Amino acid sequence: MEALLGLWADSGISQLQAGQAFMLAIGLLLLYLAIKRGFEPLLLLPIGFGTILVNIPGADFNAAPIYDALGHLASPGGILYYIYHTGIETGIFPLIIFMGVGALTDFGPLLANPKTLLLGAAAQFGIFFTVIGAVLLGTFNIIDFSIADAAAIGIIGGADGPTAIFVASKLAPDLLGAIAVAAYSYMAMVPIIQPPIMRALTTEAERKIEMQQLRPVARAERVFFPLLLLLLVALFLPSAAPLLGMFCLGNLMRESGVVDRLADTTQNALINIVTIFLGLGVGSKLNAEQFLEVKTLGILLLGIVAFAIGTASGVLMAKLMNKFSTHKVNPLIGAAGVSAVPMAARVANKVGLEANPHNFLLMHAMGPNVAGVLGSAVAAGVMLSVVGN
Amino acid sequence: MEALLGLWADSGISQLQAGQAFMLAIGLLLLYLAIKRGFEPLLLLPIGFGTILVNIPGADFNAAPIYDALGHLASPGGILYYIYHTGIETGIFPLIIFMGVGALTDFGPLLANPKTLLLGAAAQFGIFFTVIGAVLLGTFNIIDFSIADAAAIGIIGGADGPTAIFVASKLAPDLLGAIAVAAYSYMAMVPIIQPPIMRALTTEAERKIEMQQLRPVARAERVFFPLLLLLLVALFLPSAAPLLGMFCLGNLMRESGVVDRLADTTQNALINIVTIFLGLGVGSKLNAEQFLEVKTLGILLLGIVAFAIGTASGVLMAKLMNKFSTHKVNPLIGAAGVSAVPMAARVANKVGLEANPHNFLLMHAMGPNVAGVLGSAVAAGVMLSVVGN
Amino acid sequence: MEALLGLWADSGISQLQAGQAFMLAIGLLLLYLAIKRGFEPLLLLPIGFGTILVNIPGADFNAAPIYDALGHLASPGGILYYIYHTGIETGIFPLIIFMGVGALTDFGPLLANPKTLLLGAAAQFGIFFTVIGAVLLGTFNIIDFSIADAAAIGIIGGADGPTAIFVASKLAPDLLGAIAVAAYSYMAMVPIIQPPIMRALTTEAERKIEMQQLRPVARAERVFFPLLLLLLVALFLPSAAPLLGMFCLGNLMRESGVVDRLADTTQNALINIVTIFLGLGVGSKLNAEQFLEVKTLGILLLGIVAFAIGTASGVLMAKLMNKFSTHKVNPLIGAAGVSAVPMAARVANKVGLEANPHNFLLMHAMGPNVAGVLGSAVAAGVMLSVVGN
Amino acid sequence: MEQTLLQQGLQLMLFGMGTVFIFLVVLIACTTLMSRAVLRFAPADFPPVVTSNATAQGGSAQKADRTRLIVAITAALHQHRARRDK
Amino acid sequence: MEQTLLQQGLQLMLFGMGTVFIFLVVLIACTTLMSRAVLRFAPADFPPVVTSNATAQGGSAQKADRTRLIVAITAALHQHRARRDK
Amino acid sequence: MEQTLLQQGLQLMLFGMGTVFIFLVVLIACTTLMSRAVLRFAPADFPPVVTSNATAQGGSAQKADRTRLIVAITAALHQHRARRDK
Ligand code: NA
Ligand code: NA
Ligand code: NA
Repeated sequence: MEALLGLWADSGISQLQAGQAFMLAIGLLLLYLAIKRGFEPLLLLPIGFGTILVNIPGADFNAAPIYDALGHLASPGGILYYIYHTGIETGIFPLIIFMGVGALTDFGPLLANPKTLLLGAAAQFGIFFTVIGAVLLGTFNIIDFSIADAAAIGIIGGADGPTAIFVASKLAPDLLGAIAVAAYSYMAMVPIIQPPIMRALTTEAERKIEMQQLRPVARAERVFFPLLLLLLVALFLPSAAPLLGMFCLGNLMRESGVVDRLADTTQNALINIVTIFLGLGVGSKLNAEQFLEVKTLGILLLGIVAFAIGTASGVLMAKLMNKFSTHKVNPLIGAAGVSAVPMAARVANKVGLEANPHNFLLMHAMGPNVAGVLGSAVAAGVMLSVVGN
Repeated sequence: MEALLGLWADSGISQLQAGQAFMLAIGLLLLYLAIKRGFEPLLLLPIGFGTILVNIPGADFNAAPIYDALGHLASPGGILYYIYHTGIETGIFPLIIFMGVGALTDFGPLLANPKTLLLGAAAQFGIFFTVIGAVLLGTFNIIDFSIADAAAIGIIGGADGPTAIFVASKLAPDLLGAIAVAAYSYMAMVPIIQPPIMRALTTEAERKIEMQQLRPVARAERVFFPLLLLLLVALFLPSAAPLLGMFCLGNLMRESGVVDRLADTTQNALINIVTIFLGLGVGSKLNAEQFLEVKTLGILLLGIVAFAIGTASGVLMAKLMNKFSTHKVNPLIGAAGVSAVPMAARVANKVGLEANPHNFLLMHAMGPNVAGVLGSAVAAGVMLSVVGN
Repeated sequence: MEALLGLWADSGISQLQAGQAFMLAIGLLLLYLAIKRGFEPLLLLPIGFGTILVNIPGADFNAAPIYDALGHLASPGGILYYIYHTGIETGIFPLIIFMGVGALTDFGPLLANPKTLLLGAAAQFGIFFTVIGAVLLGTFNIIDFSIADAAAIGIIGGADGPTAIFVASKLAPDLLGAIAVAAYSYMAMVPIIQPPIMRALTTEAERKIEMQQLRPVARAERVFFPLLLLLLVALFLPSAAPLLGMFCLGNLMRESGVVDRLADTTQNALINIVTIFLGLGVGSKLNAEQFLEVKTLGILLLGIVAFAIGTASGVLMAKLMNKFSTHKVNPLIGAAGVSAVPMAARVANKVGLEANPHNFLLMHAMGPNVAGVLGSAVAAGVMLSVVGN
Repeated sequence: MEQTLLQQGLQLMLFGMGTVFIFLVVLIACTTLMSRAVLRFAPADFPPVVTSNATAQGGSAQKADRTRLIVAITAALHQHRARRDK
Repeated sequence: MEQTLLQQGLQLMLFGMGTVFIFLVVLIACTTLMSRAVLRFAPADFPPVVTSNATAQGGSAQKADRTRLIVAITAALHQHRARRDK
Repeated sequence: MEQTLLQQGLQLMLFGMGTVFIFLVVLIACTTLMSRAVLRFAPADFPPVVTSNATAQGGSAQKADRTRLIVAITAALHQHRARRDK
């Protein structure tokens, strides 16, 4: 009997080690994608490295600290434990990153052509379609997803890393690793995923549409925009206030022109420091128990569907807008509405140049591109308020 | 009965919402002052933004985290909760800022003319006069201030943000928001508050006094000064050691010349990061319950009195010194003793130029200006040791 | 009776104050060494300053926070308490520093001549010889060192600050202050300690040996090296994974070339911020009770023995290698194996130039120099796994 | 009566997409009004350069700084040369 | 007997202002002595430039860096022109 | 039977030095193999400059940046002068 138990334990351990070995390989794969293929290296390098660290048998990077009866620290926790629990579980790191992204975002193209916000709205359909996909997998008992899981998976379609991490850390912390990896990987793969869909849904003539040059934008407009956005969030969508509030703070620091030293630090030292630790913390969720699940396969599958549907929705919305407007938009810029800033805008530009070598869509695509960030933050707010309790 | 209760609840909520709406307006006002009027934007922009965030109904920026019976996080807190409780309640953020201020402070003018320390001492009379003012309001039951409240309000007269926040967080955390807003607003309004007082208390001839050029200061003097100050604090005033100790550390890093990379980071990335979070944390105390009190009116009133009395005391002390010294000082530089670095020194310079267009007082005013920082830190130490228990 | 008790209490206090006065002098001595003598100022300046702060009677920099029955903060702790307990007791600060050191380390010279890793291995003999020294002091009841104390003291011989602090914080927190001070002081004194030993153990002819110019190193080698190191650690030495894992992360960020903004922040703002707080936290352990012990004398004595033995072992290993290899190494570079980067490599270069003015050993000595960092991290891993439980 | 998972998902989709669209439509309206107000009341406030993607997300301020510096140096050299050639 | 609030306030004022003055007077005395000692024992240690308000609180090191750089460039151009004009 | 302190110390020394040597010998072997593989499969990947101690521990990236900038300016001036002298 004891021998059997020992055997079981052994195999249990060896099975665990097989899982860890596999996860070490996943970590190396992420590093390969980051370093050699240039897949969102700022995030995937720390995530991949964190994946390796957390799967080193016996290194205890994720160990919780142990306190004695008097409350003194008997054994300190692993560094990834501290990073995850202070920075990600609390939501602090994604929010600081979002402040930094706000400080790096130029709303000029959006302000010059605000109706492109509609493209950013339409592309969020990818999110909710994916929710339905996950729900169907759950309903038919293929994969056991709850509604909270489905919502967190859907947000991959937002193509926005901090938003996805923020939502997943609240709604489905067990799936956080897979969701973050899917989000960043597919964001990096936007140049592969999007063009076929864009070409399939547009005619050559549509892709050749040249757009009017954007009007110059006054400084005051740039200053008022984050405040306007903040007030609308405050009045109508408080559940999106953490994400969009921090985003608006970063953008206001950037545009106000009176706190340049704060904006500069936010765009550089602060966002860089937090990015490293956010990546490591996400990596700490890529452990064998939580990642080597059939759910992960489902997430990877649903994630790419989300990107595809979001791209298609953006393009179709642009075509719809052209039916009602005299100022035609090139439907390619609709694909930038998924966000994945600034990759998706560059893709729109590139596909546009293929059809018309004199047609520079980059600045036009930046409008829906940043609109997509707002759109998915709004969607995140809805999910947190509907599913979060 | 139930209908009545419901009505009461409703009105309670709507009343709360009126308060929050009012506080949102206060937040916008602070942003206006910071961005458009240039009122200490480095602090008032984050404070104003934090005010807006914390008053968004239902956004729960100040929510405390909830743990389940096993000690696991059931619901994370709001980001402003974490900022306030880790950074401000503990005193860590104001102390780090003070270290940064030390690293940015040039004691050269003070070392060239150490007797200007007396001006920095005299200007602290504004602090203690204000304490008496608050005590009188309490004694005659006009506003219910305790002695701790009075001390915290008095420190507004120190014209030094981190000192005021540090003291208020220990002695009167409920009043912290109003005290910080008063301190920074009046510091920004120094060019309006001080000149009439300065002109009223000086003759044209006094304002024309030209001062000898400051002697050059040796590097060794600059290195020894923070150490000397630290030792005097250690021996005579340990309650001021947290503030002045961190200040001296920053200044020693700056002047020692051997840790330039640390001094540089302290003056830039570190102080900038902490400034953002300090401002947000202060803003989190500007919620309707704590701010919409008659006490706030009292604080705003007493604060401006403190600045006025401090200015007057500095000027009068300079006139008194001239009675006993052959090296005359221009009494205008006494007004710089309130600190509000470097604004008050610039005001002294400007008012001096009006009387005598060839009289550049700026460097002479920097001595009392930084002396005022030391003076109010000493006053803070006294208050913390006398009232703090 | 009461009078006697009072007398005892008084003398107890005055005795304590004598200890504190002595520690204030130690703090000033450290500042003198840092500023005037240039002894590792980046660490010894904050450590010396922290020493002064923590020994100010009544300033309570080390006070623990007090919570009331409801869990609210009744009295905040001192800033050094927070720094020590969040950053050093948990191991987080030394690990972040190690990441920064990794981002600053150039493995090029090591990759061009990997057999110099043996020199870095040999020099770690200083560590373990010192362990035996400490154990003998314990065995003969001269000083009451436990095996954990002995291991923590030995690591001084690693000549690597963050490694020493990390190990001491886990194995012998009471000795942390003395160990860190000994480690950094002796690292600064490497130009005094090493040359006599190097000259005594080598002949003039050996010191004149010129080494072949190092081959250029491909970028891919630099990228693969930290990954290779990480995998070997993961497979064979998980107890060294925290230190070497973070080191490899920093180095990979540096060499991968795809996350330059993260590497830059790691090398500058992040490492600088953490260095200040690490130094202050170490200083907080230099209080009279913990430092004014006969153990400290033992640590200072054993520490210098460790450096001497390490230097000798490195030189002798180089001579041994020359017996088996056709490519002769100059045995002076063996002394650089203790690490103390980059001081020990410069010392090797200088002593080499004395013997042969055309013999530039600096780049050759950088190989064993960084190898010594790896070697002592490995030794630290062994100690933590053998003694740590 | 319990909702099925599918019902919950469909509700989330309808409510979510609805909110996203309404919110962004309101934002379009308010932004347009705000821009008009700005252009009417503060028309002189134009920046010298239109929006540039160099400063969009991902571009670092340092890079921009260096570029500006190189521009400045080039300009200085040009000016210098021009003066010399007179 | 309990002190009134006013008594507490007055005591705080007297004790506070007294401490501020005594502390800063002692600091004046020690600083003066320290400066004299420095000037006697290490007189050669003067910086090239007197204190400047550019480095006072609020001035950023980066700005100073850029200024120094521009100065360096200007100097380089001047030197160059001077050499050319010979 | 309890081990004496000295026994523990000696064991720690043997096990420790053994581990250090074995680990670093394995690292030498793997590094050498890795370098050979790299040089065989990706030989063209050499950096223009050999390792320099300027970038070793302690050197700051900012300093390097400034140096590079000064180099750039000097180069610009040289080029300019060369063109002028034609
Ligand atoms: Na999006
Ligand atoms: Na003051
Ligand atoms: Na070493």
